[in-house]
Amino acid sequence: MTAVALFQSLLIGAGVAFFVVGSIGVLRFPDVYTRIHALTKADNLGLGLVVIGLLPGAGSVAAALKLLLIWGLALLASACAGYLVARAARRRGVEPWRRGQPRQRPERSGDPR
Amino acid sequence: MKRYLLILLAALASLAVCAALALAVIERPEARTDLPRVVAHSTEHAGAPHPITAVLLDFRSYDTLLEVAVLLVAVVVALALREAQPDGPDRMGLDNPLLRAVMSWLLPLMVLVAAYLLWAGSTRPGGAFQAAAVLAAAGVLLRLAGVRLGGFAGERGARRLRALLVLGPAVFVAVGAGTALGGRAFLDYPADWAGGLILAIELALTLSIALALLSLFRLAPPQSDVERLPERRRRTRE
Amino acid sequence: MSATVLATDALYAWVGVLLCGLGLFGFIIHRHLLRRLLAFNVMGSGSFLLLVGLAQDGRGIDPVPQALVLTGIVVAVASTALALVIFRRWHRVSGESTLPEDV
Amino acid sequence: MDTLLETFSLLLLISLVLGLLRVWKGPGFADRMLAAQLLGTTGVAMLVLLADPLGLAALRDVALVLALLAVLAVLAFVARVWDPDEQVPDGSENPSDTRTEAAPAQQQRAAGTAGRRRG
Amino acid sequence: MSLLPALVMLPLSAALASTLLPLRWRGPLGVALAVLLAGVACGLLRTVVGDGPQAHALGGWAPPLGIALVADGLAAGMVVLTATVALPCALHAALGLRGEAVEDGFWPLFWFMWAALNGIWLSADLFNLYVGLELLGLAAVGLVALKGSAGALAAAMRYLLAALLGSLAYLIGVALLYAAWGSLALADLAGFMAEAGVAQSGSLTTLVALGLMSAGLLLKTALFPLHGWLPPAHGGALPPVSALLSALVIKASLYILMRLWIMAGPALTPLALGWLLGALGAAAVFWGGWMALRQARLKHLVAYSTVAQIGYLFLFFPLFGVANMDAARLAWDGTLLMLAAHALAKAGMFLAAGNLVLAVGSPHIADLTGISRFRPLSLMSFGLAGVSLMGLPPSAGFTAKWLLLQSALASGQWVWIMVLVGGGLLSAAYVFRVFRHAFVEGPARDRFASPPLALELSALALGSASIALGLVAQAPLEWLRIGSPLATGVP
Amino acid sequence: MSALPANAFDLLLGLGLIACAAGALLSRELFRAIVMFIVFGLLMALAWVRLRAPDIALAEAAIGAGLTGVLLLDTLGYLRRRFERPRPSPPSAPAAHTSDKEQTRS
Amino acid sequence: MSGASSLLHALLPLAVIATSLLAAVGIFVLAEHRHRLRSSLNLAAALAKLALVVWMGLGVLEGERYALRYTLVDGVAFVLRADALGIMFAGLSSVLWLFTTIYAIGYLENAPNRSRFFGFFSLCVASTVGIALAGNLFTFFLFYELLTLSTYPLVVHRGSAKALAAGRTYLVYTLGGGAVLLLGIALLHTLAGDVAFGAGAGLAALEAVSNPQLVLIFALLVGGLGVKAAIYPLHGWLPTAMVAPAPVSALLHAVAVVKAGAFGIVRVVYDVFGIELAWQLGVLGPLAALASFTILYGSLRALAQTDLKRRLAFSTVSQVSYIVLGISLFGPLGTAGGLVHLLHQGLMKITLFFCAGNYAETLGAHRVDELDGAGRCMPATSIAFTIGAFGMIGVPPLAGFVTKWYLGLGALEAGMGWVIGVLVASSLLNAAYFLPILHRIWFRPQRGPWPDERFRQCHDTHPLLLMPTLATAAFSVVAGLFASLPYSPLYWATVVVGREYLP
Repeated sequence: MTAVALFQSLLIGAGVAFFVVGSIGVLRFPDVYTRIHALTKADNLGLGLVVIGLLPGAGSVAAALKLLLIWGLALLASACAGYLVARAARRRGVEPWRRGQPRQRPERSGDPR
Repeated sequence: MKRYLLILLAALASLAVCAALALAVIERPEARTDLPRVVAHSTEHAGAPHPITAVLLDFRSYDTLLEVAVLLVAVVVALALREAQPDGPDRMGLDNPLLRAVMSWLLPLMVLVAAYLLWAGSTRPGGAFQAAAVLAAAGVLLRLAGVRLGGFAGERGARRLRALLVLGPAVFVAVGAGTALGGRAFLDYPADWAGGLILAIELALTLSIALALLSLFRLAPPQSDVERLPERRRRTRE
Repeated sequence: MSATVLATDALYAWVGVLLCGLGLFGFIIHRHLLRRLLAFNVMGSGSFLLLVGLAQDGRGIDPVPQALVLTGIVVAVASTALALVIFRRWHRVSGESTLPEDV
Repeated sequence: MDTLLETFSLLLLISLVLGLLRVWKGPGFADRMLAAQLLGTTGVAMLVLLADPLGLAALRDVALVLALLAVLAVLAFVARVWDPDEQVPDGSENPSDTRTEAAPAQQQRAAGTAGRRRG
Repeated sequence: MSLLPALVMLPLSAALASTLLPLRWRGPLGVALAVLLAGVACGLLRTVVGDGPQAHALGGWAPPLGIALVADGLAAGMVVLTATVALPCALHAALGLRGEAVEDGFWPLFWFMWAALNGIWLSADLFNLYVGLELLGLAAVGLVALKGSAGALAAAMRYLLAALLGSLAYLIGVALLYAAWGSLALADLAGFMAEAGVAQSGSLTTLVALGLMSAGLLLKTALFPLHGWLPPAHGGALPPVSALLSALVIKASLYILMRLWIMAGPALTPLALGWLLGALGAAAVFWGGWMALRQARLKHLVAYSTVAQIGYLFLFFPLFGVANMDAARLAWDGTLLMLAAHALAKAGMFLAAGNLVLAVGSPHIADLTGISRFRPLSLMSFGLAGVSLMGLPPSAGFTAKWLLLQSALASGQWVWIMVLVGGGLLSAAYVFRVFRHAFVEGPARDRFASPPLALELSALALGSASIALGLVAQAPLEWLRIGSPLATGVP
Repeated sequence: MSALPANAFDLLLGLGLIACAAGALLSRELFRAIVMFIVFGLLMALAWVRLRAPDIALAEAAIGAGLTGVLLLDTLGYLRRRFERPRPSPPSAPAAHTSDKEQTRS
Repeated sequence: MSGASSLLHALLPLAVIATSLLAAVGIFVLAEHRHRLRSSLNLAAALAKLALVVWMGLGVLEGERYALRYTLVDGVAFVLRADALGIMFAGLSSVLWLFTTIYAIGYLENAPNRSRFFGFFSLCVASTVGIALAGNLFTFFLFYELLTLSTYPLVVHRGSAKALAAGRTYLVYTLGGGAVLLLGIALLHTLAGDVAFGAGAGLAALEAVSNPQLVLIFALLVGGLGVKAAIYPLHGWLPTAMVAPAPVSALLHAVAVVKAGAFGIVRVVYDVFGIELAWQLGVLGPLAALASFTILYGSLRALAQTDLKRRLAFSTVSQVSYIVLGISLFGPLGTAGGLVHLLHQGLMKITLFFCAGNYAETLGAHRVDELDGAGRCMPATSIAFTIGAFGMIGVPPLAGFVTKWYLGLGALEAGMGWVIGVLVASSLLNAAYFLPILHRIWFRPQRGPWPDERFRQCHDTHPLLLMPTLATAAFSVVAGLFASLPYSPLYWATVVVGREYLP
């Protein structure tokens, strides 16, 4: 394995790790606001590292640009999503979690008829 | 009790279907034709080098035409129902400065990507439908962000919308009729023209499909067309 | 290819079989129209997987079923959208999300 | 290299399935939606990773489209299902689904203990 | 230039045009184009009768790569039947829906439906048939939903679910068949299957596929236990829509089923599947008749009558499958004549029922009191159609029933005789139930709305056609055999 | 190109597909069902990739994960907005209901 | 035979049917208030039909052949053919239709729904003539069912609850019968193909067919036809159908429906099976027994009726079975008796129904006991009634006597002497239910005012009602008196027998 390849695999590995960590975070964190954190970290960093790791093997400039574009879009999307959800949650009066509260509340069915 | 019976019935039915399918999958024989090879061989003579596009718009173009018709049927019904009984005034969507900023990036990109997919379609994966879906997504995004698609509002807008909706299949049929009148089989493109014709059809289809998908979204096209039919009496039957 | 190893295509064909069964199950047990539409879509996806998976198993890429599935997806989307349009209208005039049972 | 990438994508798939659990568990609407968003990005990463090993350059296009449309679902969710400016007719602020979350909040407010907020 | 693509493309273009055109032009355009299309249909029939079966490879690509349109006698006959039924319906709609809010959606959907029907009759490709089925189903659902009332929407939704499930089952079958044989062209498949014979491997896959496809098509045809969606949809729609749905749309899936059955021929012969379908048909005859007898609303009575009449058509399957050549020929003739008779009669009956309902201003049969004096023409059309449905001479329904009876006797399948005879009596019971109310000379209202004469005439034309066909059935039946397996000698 | 043998990735993806489908179909809560379905669309796109059908994957990504999800969510919101009323105050529900109807007719 | 002539020969039977068919269409199209035009159309059609039938009848006597054949579907043909028997029945229908039409025009003056009535009336006669001229079983069945359809609106014409109930009963019986008949015909068709009438005992050639199968077919056919012929126990519809207007009753009882049934049985026994084969199968004995039982049963029931039309209805049940009885007697004389009764009973019974209608219309008298002294008020009608009644009883030299005489001879010829007992008993019963009526009409004083008097002074009734009544009465006298002359009903019957059954 060449140095570049090693470098690539390290970067990609780190990115994947971020994703795994993000997933675990989403799973473990107690409320909406904290989960948004986990999500955005995974998105931005994880995908970013993966993309950077793949850049040397992209083959052409166009492909590399496309990869970067994907990352940019993902950044944009996750930022936007995080912002929108957090804002909505605030406006609806969803209170942030504080230490000592139960982490997950019992589930209620909210189906419309 | 009735519920459990229903579940039992459903389970039995789905098990039966699964079992039958499983048997069919296991027992299936070798196919007698090698269609992929035929396709690969014929793609050279088709209007598009990408085999799937060749199948969709050349070998089985008739299927594609009917498929667009299916989409159009759904749209016609949606428009008819919407006009006969308009949705009540509904909130337009989420108007938010950050969202606007994001959209000012996203929308041009979406149009660009759609164009790219359309262009790429003849040589590599992509094509009219995928491009149209991205375009439609752009429209939906606009609507969700509270932008009125003013071009399709009012009576003239509605007519414009319909004209664009019909454009794709109309071009398709027109090309077919042209080839037929030229003494060839229906939709049998002349060899020199095949690529161009396919591209033209795809272009028109993209517009129409995108608008069709957008029209199926509840708030689009804008529903100010309530006043569109002033001269028509609204009788309720039944 | 040895018979003991399941090919990718065959695997997805089997998944398609299961999805068909699952979708049918959901279609029967649910009365809520939105859920029935979900079930229909799941079933549809299953049949698409079956179509491509079976056709390609042991034979390599076959563009014909792939093109058919593309057509099928458009048709499924159109059907789903039409169903949603009618469903919303029905919900509006009746306030119900299910169909009356007495037929 | 290809094997490695495939392994990575398998890891991503595992992480995706983990995220699936959050979609299932909820409990709020927003939790599910966010988890789905994460899954979408994971999917993008997987597509990007798989493009080389499968020899399908078009997967980057798929990833591009996926990333491009990622915001759509969340926006639809926020604008339609979980509208922040929604006026619930009879004054109570939330439809029933979010009452699970709103109810303790209201209690807190009533007790005058609305404190600092995190995030 | 071949007529085959024109038969699909003309209505398709008409659909596109009527989406765009101003409202007031659509009706006249509809009638004019319907006349044109009827002419083209007759032209096709003439060609087929003169020169034998026609084929047209679309795009210049021969199957299995491309799709071919094929017109044998059966397909050409169905095309002509479609035009015959649709033309009066177009007339009825052009005058009856004028100024209604529903007219906006009606014409495009009408034309899409016609395109789909012609597409199905002429298609010789499994997947193309699927797309055609979907186009037909969605257009039909849309037509039902157009009225926009709660009842219409619920009926449309129910219909849509049935249609979707049905076509999905069909699609799965297509997937299996493609996997098993590697082609989608009906002719290829028929050839392969005949070559492979019954015993060869793969027949199980084929059987499962055909079973699923049949189940889906049965659902779409509304054969007895799967008929639940039909009465509300057909009973609740606008009169021309009901007429088209009952006369033609459900026949499309039946037609495909018959094509599959003929295609698979030897693979299915040893099975009792034919008997199963026949038994279901028999149950449909009695159940539909019984339910029709109990309906309070006129159009629902007619709709249940459709459920019953479909049953007769399924006697084709046990009767056609027998080794007895005579019986098979009689079953073929009888079923197709029955199909045509039902199409004409039921369309006429729905149009007449629509006129009666319009005149009375109430959907209930009990409110028909005294109508015989005021709208004799509509009642007469109803009666003429009823004669054909009851299978009384000299109607096409009778001739068809006679042929089926002969077939049942020739093949020694006595059970179906009771079905044919008993079903006829049951239909007489519900048809005359309408007349009983119409003939009451009670304290009836003196004021009835009067529909335009053309509405009554379009119903009368269809009703009379269902009678007249019985008298001139000989030549059409010969045409229908062109290119059929009967022509080659092996059923 | 001959068929590749299925590996752990395919197996897990298949399981994920089935789990998502089951989640979409068996979930008691409608919203969860819909989100599950959106994820199902995403996994379908991956499955098409594994079947070497990038065209379908593209379409599935745009439709399954994009537009269908939006359509379903929109419909869900429509249902909730129109008729979902807090349960403690039943009298208000019929009143709102009739006013809706009147709006329809006007 | 030249081409034009042969074409004419083919079209003539069709023309006979078309006269009333076209009249029906014309009447349906006419507006309700155009009664003058409608009446003219009706009469013109009736006269035209009569003329055509007479023309054809003379031709048939001279040995001309009139036949039309049109293939409906493979193996099934629509055949019209004029033979002596068919002409006989067609002639009866045409003559009586003329009179009934005149009568109906008078009877329904100012009544509602006349357009519908006369339309179906014409359709009804068209189908009757079709039955008469049918050249094979299939064609026969076609018109037979058409007759059912066209008579239903006539039966329910009044639109009252009673009429509708009667219509329902009528349908249940006749459609049921039709279904049985269809079954029999279909079965026969698979065995023997298209059985043409007059081909000379077509089934006798069928060696391979087992007897039980033939007996079954015979039972199905006769069972199906027996409904319309009102053979016990299938007669239930006939008395209830009496709620219909008098001309309809006259038509149903005298000409169209019951006669169609009886005529059908004649066709089945002679033309389909052939009398020899029927005799060999042993089906004639049971048929004779059934007919005899029906004769007695109908007479007994008639005795118990107080309503005049119901009494006449049961009398019809009894009388029609004379025809069946005559057919089932193995021999030319019995056959002649049966056939001639087809005509005689028609003439007599239509007279009686016209009279009953006159009484009801003029005096409002429906029940027997309301007729006291009617003879003084309506002498002409009453004379006609008397003639009809005596004819029914079989008083010589009236028409009914001729019938019974031939039947008696036929019974002796066939060696079935017990039939004579039946004839005598039935005649006594006839007398028992007709003579009291005559007694009331002529010898009882009027019991107070009539229930519903139409005309102020007693000078009988409306001429349009009276004229046909007297005409048919006169015909029945003439038929009896001059039975031995050429062209009399008996002459025709013997021609038929001589020509077609005793070669």
